[in-house]
Amino acid sequence: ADGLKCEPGETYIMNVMVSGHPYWVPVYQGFKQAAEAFGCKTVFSGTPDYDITKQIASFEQDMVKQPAGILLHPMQADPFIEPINRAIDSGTEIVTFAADSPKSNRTSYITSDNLAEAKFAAEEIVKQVGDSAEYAVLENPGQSNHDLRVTALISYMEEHYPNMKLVGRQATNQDSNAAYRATGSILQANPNLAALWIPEAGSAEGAVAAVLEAEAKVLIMHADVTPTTLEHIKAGNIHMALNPNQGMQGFMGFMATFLAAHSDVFDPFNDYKVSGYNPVQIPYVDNGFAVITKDNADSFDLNVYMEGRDPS
Amino acid sequence: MEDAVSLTGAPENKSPEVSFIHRLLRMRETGLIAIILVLFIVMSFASPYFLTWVNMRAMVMAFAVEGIVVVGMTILLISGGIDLSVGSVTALAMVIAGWLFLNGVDPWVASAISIAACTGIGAFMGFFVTRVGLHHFIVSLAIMVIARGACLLGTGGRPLGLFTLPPEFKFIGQGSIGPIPVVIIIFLAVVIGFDFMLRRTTLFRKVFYTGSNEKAAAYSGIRTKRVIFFTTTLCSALCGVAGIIYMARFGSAQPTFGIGMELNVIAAAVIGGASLKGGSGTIFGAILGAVLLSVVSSSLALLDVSVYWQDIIRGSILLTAVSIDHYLVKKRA
Amino acid sequence: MEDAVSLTGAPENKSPEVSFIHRLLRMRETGLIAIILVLFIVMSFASPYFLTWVNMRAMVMAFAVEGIVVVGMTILLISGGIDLSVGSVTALAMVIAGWLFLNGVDPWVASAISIAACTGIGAFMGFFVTRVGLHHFIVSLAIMVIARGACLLGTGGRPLGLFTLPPEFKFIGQGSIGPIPVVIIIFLAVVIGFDFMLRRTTLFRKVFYTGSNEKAAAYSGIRTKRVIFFTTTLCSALCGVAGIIYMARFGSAQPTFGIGMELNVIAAAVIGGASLKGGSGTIFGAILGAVLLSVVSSSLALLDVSVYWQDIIRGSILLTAVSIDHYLVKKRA
Amino acid sequence: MTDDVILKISNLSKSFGPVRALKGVDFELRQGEIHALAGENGAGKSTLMNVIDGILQPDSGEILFDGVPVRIASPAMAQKLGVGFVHQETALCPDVSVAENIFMATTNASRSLLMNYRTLEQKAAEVLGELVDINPATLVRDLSISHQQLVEIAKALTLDCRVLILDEPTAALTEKEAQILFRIMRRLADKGISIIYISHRMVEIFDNCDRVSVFRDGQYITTRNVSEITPDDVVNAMVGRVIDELYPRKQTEAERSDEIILNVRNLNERSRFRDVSFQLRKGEILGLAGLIGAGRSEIVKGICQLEGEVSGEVALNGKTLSLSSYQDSIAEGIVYLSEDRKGDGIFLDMPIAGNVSALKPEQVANGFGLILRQKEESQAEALGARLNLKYGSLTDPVSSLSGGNQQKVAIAKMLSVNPKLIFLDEPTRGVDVGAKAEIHRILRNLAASGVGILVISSELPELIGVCDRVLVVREGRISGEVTGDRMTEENIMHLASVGGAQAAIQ
Ligand SMILES: Nc1ncnc2c1ncn2[C@@H]1O[C@H](COP(=O)(O)OP(=O)(O)OP(=O)(O)O)[C@@H](O)[C@H]1O
Ligand SMILES: Nc1ncnc2c1ncn2[C@@H]1O[C@H](COP(=O)(O)OP(=O)(O)OP(=O)(O)O)[C@@H](O)[C@H]1O
Ligand SMILES: [Mg+2]
Ligand SMILES: [Mg+2]
Repeated sequence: ADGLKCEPGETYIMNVMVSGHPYWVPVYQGFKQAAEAFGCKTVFSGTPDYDITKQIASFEQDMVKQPAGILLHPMQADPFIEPINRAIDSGTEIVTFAADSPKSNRTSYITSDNLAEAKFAAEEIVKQVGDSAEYAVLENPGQSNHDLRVTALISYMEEHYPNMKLVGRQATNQDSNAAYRATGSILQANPNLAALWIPEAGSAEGAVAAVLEAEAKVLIMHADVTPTTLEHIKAGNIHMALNPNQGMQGFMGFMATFLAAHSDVFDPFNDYKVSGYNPVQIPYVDNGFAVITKDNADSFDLNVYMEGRDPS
Repeated sequence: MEDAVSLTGAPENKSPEVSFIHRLLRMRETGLIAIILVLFIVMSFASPYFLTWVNMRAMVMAFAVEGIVVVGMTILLISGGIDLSVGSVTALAMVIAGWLFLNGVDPWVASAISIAACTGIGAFMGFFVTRVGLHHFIVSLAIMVIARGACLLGTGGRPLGLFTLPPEFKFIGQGSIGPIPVVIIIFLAVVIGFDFMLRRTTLFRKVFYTGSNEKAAAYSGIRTKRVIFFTTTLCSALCGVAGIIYMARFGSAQPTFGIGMELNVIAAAVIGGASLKGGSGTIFGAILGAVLLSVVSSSLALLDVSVYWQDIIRGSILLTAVSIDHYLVKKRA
Repeated sequence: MEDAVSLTGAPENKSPEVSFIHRLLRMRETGLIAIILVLFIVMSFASPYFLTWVNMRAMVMAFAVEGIVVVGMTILLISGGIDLSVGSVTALAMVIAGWLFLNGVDPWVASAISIAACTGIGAFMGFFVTRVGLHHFIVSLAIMVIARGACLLGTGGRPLGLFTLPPEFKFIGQGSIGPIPVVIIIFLAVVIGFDFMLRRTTLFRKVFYTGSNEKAAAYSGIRTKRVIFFTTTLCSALCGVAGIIYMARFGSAQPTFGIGMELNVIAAAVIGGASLKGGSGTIFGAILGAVLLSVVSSSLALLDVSVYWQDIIRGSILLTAVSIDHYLVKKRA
Repeated sequence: MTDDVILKISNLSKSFGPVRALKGVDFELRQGEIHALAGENGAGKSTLMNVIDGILQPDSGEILFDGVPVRIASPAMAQKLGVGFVHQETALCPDVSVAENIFMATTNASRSLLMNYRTLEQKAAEVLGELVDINPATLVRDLSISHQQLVEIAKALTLDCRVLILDEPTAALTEKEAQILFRIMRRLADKGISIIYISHRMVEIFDNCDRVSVFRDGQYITTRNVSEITPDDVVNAMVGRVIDELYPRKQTEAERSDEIILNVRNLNERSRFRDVSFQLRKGEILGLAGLIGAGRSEIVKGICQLEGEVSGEVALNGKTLSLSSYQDSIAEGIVYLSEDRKGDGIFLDMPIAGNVSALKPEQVANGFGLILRQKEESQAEALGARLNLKYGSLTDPVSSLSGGNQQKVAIAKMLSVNPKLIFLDEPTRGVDVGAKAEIHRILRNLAASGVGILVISSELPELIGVCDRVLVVREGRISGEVTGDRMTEENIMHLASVGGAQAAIQ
């Protein structure tokens, strides 16, 4: 090969579940930007459904096309072990992002540090409402990154601020209407509620509507962002959002995949030749997160960002 | 196995001796009302916040908009149909109106266009059901997928922020007239209006006839296909209305809104006595069904029951309540 | 409006002149087969990868396990029932078996217990339907919620990693005999076995009688409640089997598995000619319905169609295919 | 009656796939006449009526209304032309009240926006009043099949029609209601309304109609004035031969046995019947007579545990039975043929062969419980041939058969097992004369071979013709018994309506 450059037709695929979700859009932009820099082709693939068998099928169909590498968001860790290993055996390098399959042979994992997010959120809440107040969380049981954001925040509070009282914990599963309902009830039961932590933006939209309606003074913090929550941040209804650096996730995702596919440029001091694994192993990359407040909200308008860019 | 026979959809026996109380007891809905009352009493002991005005208001707000869809679904069920696309179509209503608004159309005009579009979707389904002869289930399933796709396409998968909606428009979703939220007023108007029409107007009686025995209705000269076309269209149109109100409430249009709504809505109607085979059901009962589901959810949240137990308890209460209701209905028969 | 009458569940006219071809043409499923064939031909031109062995394998693997649930659902539909809980119960099967395994139970024993538990859930639903007299829809909706709650409770919402499952157990989910994956072999065995039984055995004939006219069946001396109890239980038991295979295939138990599966499964059966009113349907047809859905999804993914268009195209193809099939069935009748 | 032709049909054909139901038929209806249609089961009578009512579209041919060619696209259009139709199979909405059912067409056509239930029920009560005493507010699903038939008739009577079609309206009615109906028909005819009357009962045709048209195998045969011909002529035209013997020979004195097959003692059901005791002897055919709603069906269903909570003693062949379900009853060899063929007698969507085998699919299966298609079909074929069943293919759904042929399928189902005791509730409902005679002969042979036969029928001539002994039921009690010479319509009617136990004629 001619240094770090793609052969004509060399293709990299990004495979996700619920592929219509806006979260992937900036990630894929980062992926594409990196790919263009190296003259590589990219494809966005996956399944529109929340269905692991369908995602595996789409992943296997990606494999049929013999791409150089796949940046994969595995819906579940273990079910992907065997497909990932099979892909690598057939010459397609795999890197995971935002969710991992640690027991597989994927070469890298790019993600936000959910623990760091949770810790940051906890500190911010305490800074705003003091260290002896009531707070509540909405959650989405079953989705690992959302779970982690919630459980980590709760245990951080327990450990460092024992006077912070968790008074409500409702599953709203990214459904704004469910969140509207649940928040309404939490507010009824806890007139002294001071803060609300929400691990994703869909529920935040419903929660803020309920808080506004009840005219309660509750500090709302959430992860991710949507145009609506952005507006609420600008208007001061939502205090702050923590948004994973999606562009970096995609960009680094591509880099890791590309490097794995072009590992021939790298001859490290270790046993990779005899053991037969890819020499470009990057166990973990933190893509970081951005803190969105009233002041910087304007930079996070996805619609503005996407203007003039091709989504696919 | 047989579905409960709804008596209230039909005129009551009005012989003079039959007192009001007696009639109340004979009503299909009495059992449900009793069950809901029991839940209320239990809850008012369990939580001091339950019986507050604010909580009641919040509880009604939580199901009011969906309640409008329940009305449409009940009427459709009575005519013998079913609609799985309600969630997607409601979301699409938000997306269409939101998109138009962001592209400079006046929000009221945008809403009207959006409701018209949903009505069109209903008509499209009605066409496939009545002219092509497919089953409601499969047609509305396809439309459910297509409408969701259209939501994605119209938004690029990203929720549309509609923060700039004028306040007089947001008023329909967020405002109050006196102490009563506008949403609840709209909801009550829809419910009372359609309940009345369904019981009393010749037009809606045909819906019962068609659902009860399509052939018999056709033999009596009723254009049953038109009736089914009408109920199918009406249900989608009401989804459109609900979508607009949601948009005004949340100030956004979410392409993923309403996933799974269809089961909730159908469940409410069925709990309230509607038969999936058509021919019976009442708006009043269906709304009671929605109230029951909502009270249970709210109560669990209010009592801060562990998330991991909530579903189990919710399902069990549902099963118990429906069994008791069924027992009461059967006993009275 | 009327559902197509399935003729293949019953014996064909076998006067000697009626050739094999003629019989094939008269079969309910011929239209579907033709539609699927057309899709295959179009796809093999559209994508060089389509007709590869790996792609075919991936496509079959994508619906094989769900296909086992489709079998149970079809039989239940024929008897006049419906089951919304299939997705949750399948997930629960994974969770129970996984939890037991992690607590030291032999995986085969754990699987047996788990399947037994699912069968028990089916029996529980059967009880509410046949003894209490509730409708399948509402009972299975409640169980859907309860079983999902039980999944969350049993796992704390996190998938159970079962990497340590012994290889001979994983074999049923991941192994192959020759070039054919074990999953596909199991799937074919279930499909062929039940298809044969449904067409030929007196036991399953009673399922048709019951679904076709429950009262007439009772008047023919069939214990219809037992039949319905049986089909309800069987469907859940097959969910249990599917759950175990999924567990072996994925090496994990996922509490959120199978959300929305019910619609897919029912759609497959209905596309394949099963009537939601009971009394008609075939396993073969239902599996063809599943194949159709799966081929469409796979094709869109393979062609790199924009996700924003995928749903729209998928829904449209579904609607078109069902309309064509309906037209063909009607024309032959 | 005038000679003005109001409806004229010429050269009309209609096929269902390979089945040619109507082959170029002609038909003429004059104003104010009562015009009977006769023909074997499957001759095409109902099909022709469905064409006139716009339910079916003809393949070819012409319909002239008042001399003007019309295309009747729907029942709604037929209604506008003034056609009223009482269907062979009741078509009512089970979930709504009797009153609403009766005025469904009126409601549909009405310009008023709101329902007026009070007037609706009052008017319904008026219409019903003449026919039967039913509360107009009851839901139709709670009515017995014969009451439903009356509602169906009442429904047609409210129409402001010029042509009234009655397709076997009396099949489920007893003499009393039938007579009322005939009176009403005559009154309408006198007002100038034309009536098409379909029946397999020659007596009715000859007593009440002006002209009769005969159809055979989808072909029009002839139209004659009733006064000019005899029932035998009609039957001859229908079947193509004379049926010499309408009823089989009865049991002779010598054949009479004292052996008791069924012994029922003090049977009670909370609300439906009381103190029912009777015996069925070997070799005899026992009849149950009574007015609509007298409780005949209830008693029989009670015995075989199909309905109600019954107390009392039932003994079969000397052995006291303790039945707790209909399955037990079948296991003992007791079967019941339902009066409601569409509701609980047949599986409309299932193939003919599958219907016939439904009572005991094991019979057509091998040792492993596998149904043998060949065996199943030959069973249906054999029984079908015996009952003169007309069908295209044994794999066709029963819904494609004519009403009478559906009834034959229901009977074939009963005969397919070899029961010890058969209860037949209106067994020949809608069955043509030829097949009826055949069914009677089969019943007689079964009785002679030791099978217990109990027949419920609303057609008194049939009971009298077939049974050796008739029990009369009135208001849930057995009010008497008639045998031999005493078995006359008058005696039975007397016991059924006014006579008490003391009036028993023994
Ligand atoms: N829907 C249908 N599909 C197929 N064949 C049909 C259908 N309806 C009627 N037929 C056939 O048409 C022929 C005429 O039937 P029709 O019902 O008119 O007879 P009918 O004279 O009314 O007999 P009956 O005295 O038994 O009521 C029969 O051979 C019947 O099998
Ligand atoms: N499901 C039911 N619920 C309540 N009462 C019923 C029910 N079915 C029948 N009855 C009543 O039981 C009585 C006996 O009815 P049954 O059908 O046995 O009469 P029958 O003598 O067979 O007359 P026919 O069958 O001609 O109407 C009637 O008064 C009838 O209204
Ligand atoms: Mg007929
Ligand atoms: Mg009777």
